[in-house]
Amino acid sequence: MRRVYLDSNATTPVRPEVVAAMMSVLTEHFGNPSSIHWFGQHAKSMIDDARQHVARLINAEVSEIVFTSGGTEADNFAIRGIAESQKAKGRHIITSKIEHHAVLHTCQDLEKQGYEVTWIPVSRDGVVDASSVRRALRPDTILITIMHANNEIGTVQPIEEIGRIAEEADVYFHSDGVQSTGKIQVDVRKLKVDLYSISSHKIHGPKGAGALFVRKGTILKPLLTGGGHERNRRSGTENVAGIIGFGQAAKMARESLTSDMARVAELRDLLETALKSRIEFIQVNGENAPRLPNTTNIMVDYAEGEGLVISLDLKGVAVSTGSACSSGSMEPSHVLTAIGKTPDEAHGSLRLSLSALTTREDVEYVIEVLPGIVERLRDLSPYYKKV
Amino acid sequence: MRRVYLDSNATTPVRPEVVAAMMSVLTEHFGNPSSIHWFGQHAKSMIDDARQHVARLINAEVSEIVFTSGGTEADNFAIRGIAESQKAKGRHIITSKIEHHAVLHTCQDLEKQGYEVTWIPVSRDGVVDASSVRRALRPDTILITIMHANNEIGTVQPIEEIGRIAEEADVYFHSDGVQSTGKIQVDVRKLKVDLYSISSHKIHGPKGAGALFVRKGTILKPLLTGGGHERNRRSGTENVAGIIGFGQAAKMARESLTSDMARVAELRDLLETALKSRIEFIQVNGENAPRLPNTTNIMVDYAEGEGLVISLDLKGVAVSTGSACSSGSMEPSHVLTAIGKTPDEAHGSLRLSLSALTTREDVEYVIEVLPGIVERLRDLSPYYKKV
Amino acid sequence: MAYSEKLLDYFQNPRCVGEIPEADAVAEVSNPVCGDVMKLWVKVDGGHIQDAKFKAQGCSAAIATSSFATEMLVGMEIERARLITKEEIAEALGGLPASKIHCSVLATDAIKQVLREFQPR
Amino acid sequence: MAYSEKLLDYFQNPRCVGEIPEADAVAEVSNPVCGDVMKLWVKVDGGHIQDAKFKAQGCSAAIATSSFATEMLVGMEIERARLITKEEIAEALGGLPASKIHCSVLATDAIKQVLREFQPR
Ligand SMILES: Cc1ncc(COP(=O)(O)O)c(C=O)c1O
Ligand SMILES: Cc1ncc(COP(=O)(O)O)c(C=O)c1O
Repeated sequence: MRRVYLDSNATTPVRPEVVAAMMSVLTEHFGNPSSIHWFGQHAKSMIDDARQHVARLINAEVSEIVFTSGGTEADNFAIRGIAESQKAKGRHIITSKIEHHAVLHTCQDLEKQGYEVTWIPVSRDGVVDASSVRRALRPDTILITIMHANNEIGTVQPIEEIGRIAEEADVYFHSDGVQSTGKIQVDVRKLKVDLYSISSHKIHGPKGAGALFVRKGTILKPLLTGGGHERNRRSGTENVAGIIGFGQAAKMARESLTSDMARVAELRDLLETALKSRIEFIQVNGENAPRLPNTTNIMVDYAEGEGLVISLDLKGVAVSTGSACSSGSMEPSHVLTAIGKTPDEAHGSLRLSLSALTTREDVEYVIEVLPGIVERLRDLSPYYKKV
Repeated sequence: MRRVYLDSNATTPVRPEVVAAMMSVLTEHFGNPSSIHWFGQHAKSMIDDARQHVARLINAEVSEIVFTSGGTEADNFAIRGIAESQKAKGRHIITSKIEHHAVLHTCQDLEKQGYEVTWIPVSRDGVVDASSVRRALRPDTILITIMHANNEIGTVQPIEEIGRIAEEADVYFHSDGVQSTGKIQVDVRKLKVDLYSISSHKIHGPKGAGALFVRKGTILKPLLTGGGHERNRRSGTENVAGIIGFGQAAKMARESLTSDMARVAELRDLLETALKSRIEFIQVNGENAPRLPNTTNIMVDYAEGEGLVISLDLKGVAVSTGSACSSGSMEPSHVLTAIGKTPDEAHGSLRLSLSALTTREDVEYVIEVLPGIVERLRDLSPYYKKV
Repeated sequence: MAYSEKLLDYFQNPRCVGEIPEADAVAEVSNPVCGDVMKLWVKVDGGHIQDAKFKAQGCSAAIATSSFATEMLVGMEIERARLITKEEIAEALGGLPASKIHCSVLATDAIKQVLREFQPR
Repeated sequence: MAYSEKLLDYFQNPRCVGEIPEADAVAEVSNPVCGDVMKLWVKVDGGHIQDAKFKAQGCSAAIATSSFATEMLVGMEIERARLITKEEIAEALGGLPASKIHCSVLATDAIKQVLREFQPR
């Protein structure tokens, strides 16, 4: 069966060059970077290289990159780390209503521990208004955490503006950059973030590696204590193969970002335009907002998302409905609810997300098969009347 | 140059079969296990298999295995998780003086947060007396955490006995099994532990994967919150390649444990006997205690550990002095101090640790080169007088 | 895939789809949590269900279980139909993932309601 | 390897090892933290150090820096020897990892003490 993968916001295929780099670690350079002998020192120097690649991707300094086990750990580390280190100063946190679960559930957990969280709403197009962040500031605010790009609908938030507000107010600012990194230009200096989360597997690297950018001077309590790895910021024997793969992926993402994403945007636009013209009663979520070049989230009336995903899957096409992480749950997506959709509407959403490895043929195949699938499901619906 | 690796307690070479299993994930089965389409479900089923292999290695049920990013995270998760979930009951923790830094520094961190920690001493041979654990129990004790086997000197602790004491007292019992697993038989039912940490890279799997055994019914606050992975115990997209490698390594460790370790013990004994007969003024630490079959830790008078390690390294032999994690630090090993060594003595320690992949030739090479190295360094010492 | 072949077949090729214009009873039920909807039409002849048809909007499990349950009804004694359980449906379709068990409730709810319609007890 | 070739050479093939039985001054210093020890013997002739020898027990960096510093001393004016710094030694050996900087202090401490021995100021 032909297989088409359009679920790149969930995870991406690993680039062959990344696999090759990891291979050399797994077969030869297996040393523990903490060991002072040749095996260890060689592994250490490979990690140093990888750190440089990751730092350059977001314009950080190498000493500001702390490797983690992924985006979720980076988010937890940033938020819990500041909450702990700043609790003498205050216990108020500002975040948005459309954060990934790694931020959302962590903030909710802190609420249970006595922190106060202000949940900033978003526009119908899925964008936070920076001035509402400013208005939410209080003397006891210790952290603003607002994602750079949303994983479900791809909307890009005004991070630079919020960064200026945070700087003026002298409040730590974290941004979850898991979806933005590798898809749009990221410059942590320009964004004025103090903390920025990245995940390897969203940029054609392996799962299980990620990083937190920690601006020099940021006071952050470690989440994992032990051997004092990562300059005492994150203990635990380094996932050397994963980090080396992540480094290679970061290098390649930086080198080809502009050209890759121009092509991806073109394919995404082709897909969106074709689907809109071939299927009636659909809407694109976040259509009028600044969006990632690779993501389209459509709402299909008179059909249900999971049914669409399974039907597409049976034709070899991988996409998702709502966020990948909550696939086990029946609750409507909190992101779609936040942009004003009813639960019914939210249940009919479909996310198609492309990557640098997506081809025109992939997109054309989906354009070919999806209208028939929607038609079939709608014919089963008691509410749908052909016009 | 001939390269001999005798630093297996720091990390182990990855078995070729493990690399092959990981390859198939990295090249083909890159799906996100949370995705409901084919790519995701295939990855999910591979993780289920790996979980079974890890569970069988320690006689756990599959639902009791929570994958983590390694041993350090497993230790932090167990200790911080119980500390948080039980704090209404009490804030007293019992541990030993010879724990790995992942436990030691985590307990010290909890001390700063208002928990009280009793540090149980060990005998001159490096073993905890179970009855001193019993005596340390208090009505507000919420956790006992005592490692199964020590990473530096290889001594095995009376976990089964402590397990009975913990059960009687109805106190949660965690054991750091990172060094024991794969080297001696581990049966979490027999040991009566509630929590048990394992790390993939110590059993010929990749770095960046580990597991915490969490006995059914154990109330443990998650360390990482987010998408609710691992039955809500540990959020974060799974390190699929790492976990699959870990599973393969666990499978192989279980299948050949008895025969591998009999051979390893023989080689270790050969090494120890030969070194003792060829080098004067050396002692084996923990010699009279139950010990791991693969570890020997010797104290070399009139020489310093790092000098020995570097000298061996220049001859292609990788070993370590003290714990790999503290190689940056100048402090004498807390383990050697705990067994009554002076700082001077502790600085002359050398750890040689074998694995299933160690050959007789490896050991013979070390027996050949080490005496000359010791001799050379002693000739430089102002204190050494030839007898 | 977490679903059985049989379930996927009923999702892909659902039996008994449609409406019965002169039905003896019609029921419409929905699941408030996930928003799935099922509408069920039956024609009754004596103590038997002579014909049954359904329409549904929902996930693959909801559509498959609705179709399967409707097909079961055709020709069935009413007394037997009252006894249909969600477990019976789920098992006949080769089992359901834990998170999808509630989908089969949609069909049993519809059956209960449709029977109540024309013969209240 | 975190060490330079040159440092490793001085560790592997240390120069000026030994004792000077009729030394003009002897110093013995140790590092209380890491336990490294160095003993230094010098023979002085007028304002010059005529000969110097050392023994040391310690890590590779301690041995290499001790040897290198002792070698520097031979033939050196005493006034110049007073000016030797740990940075000078570390740099000449191609740099030291941050955690090993303290090792070069051992040699400068020994030099300071040995000079004080026979010509206190
Ligand atoms: C916006 C966002 N943040 C965080 C994460 C979590 O990262 P990871 O999958 O590496 O745990 C994801 C991915 O699921 C994401 O899309
Ligand atoms: C006894 C012990 N516990 C915990 C750890 C930490 O495990 P990891 O290296 O997977 O972080 C180690 C290894 O360094 C160890 O030897």
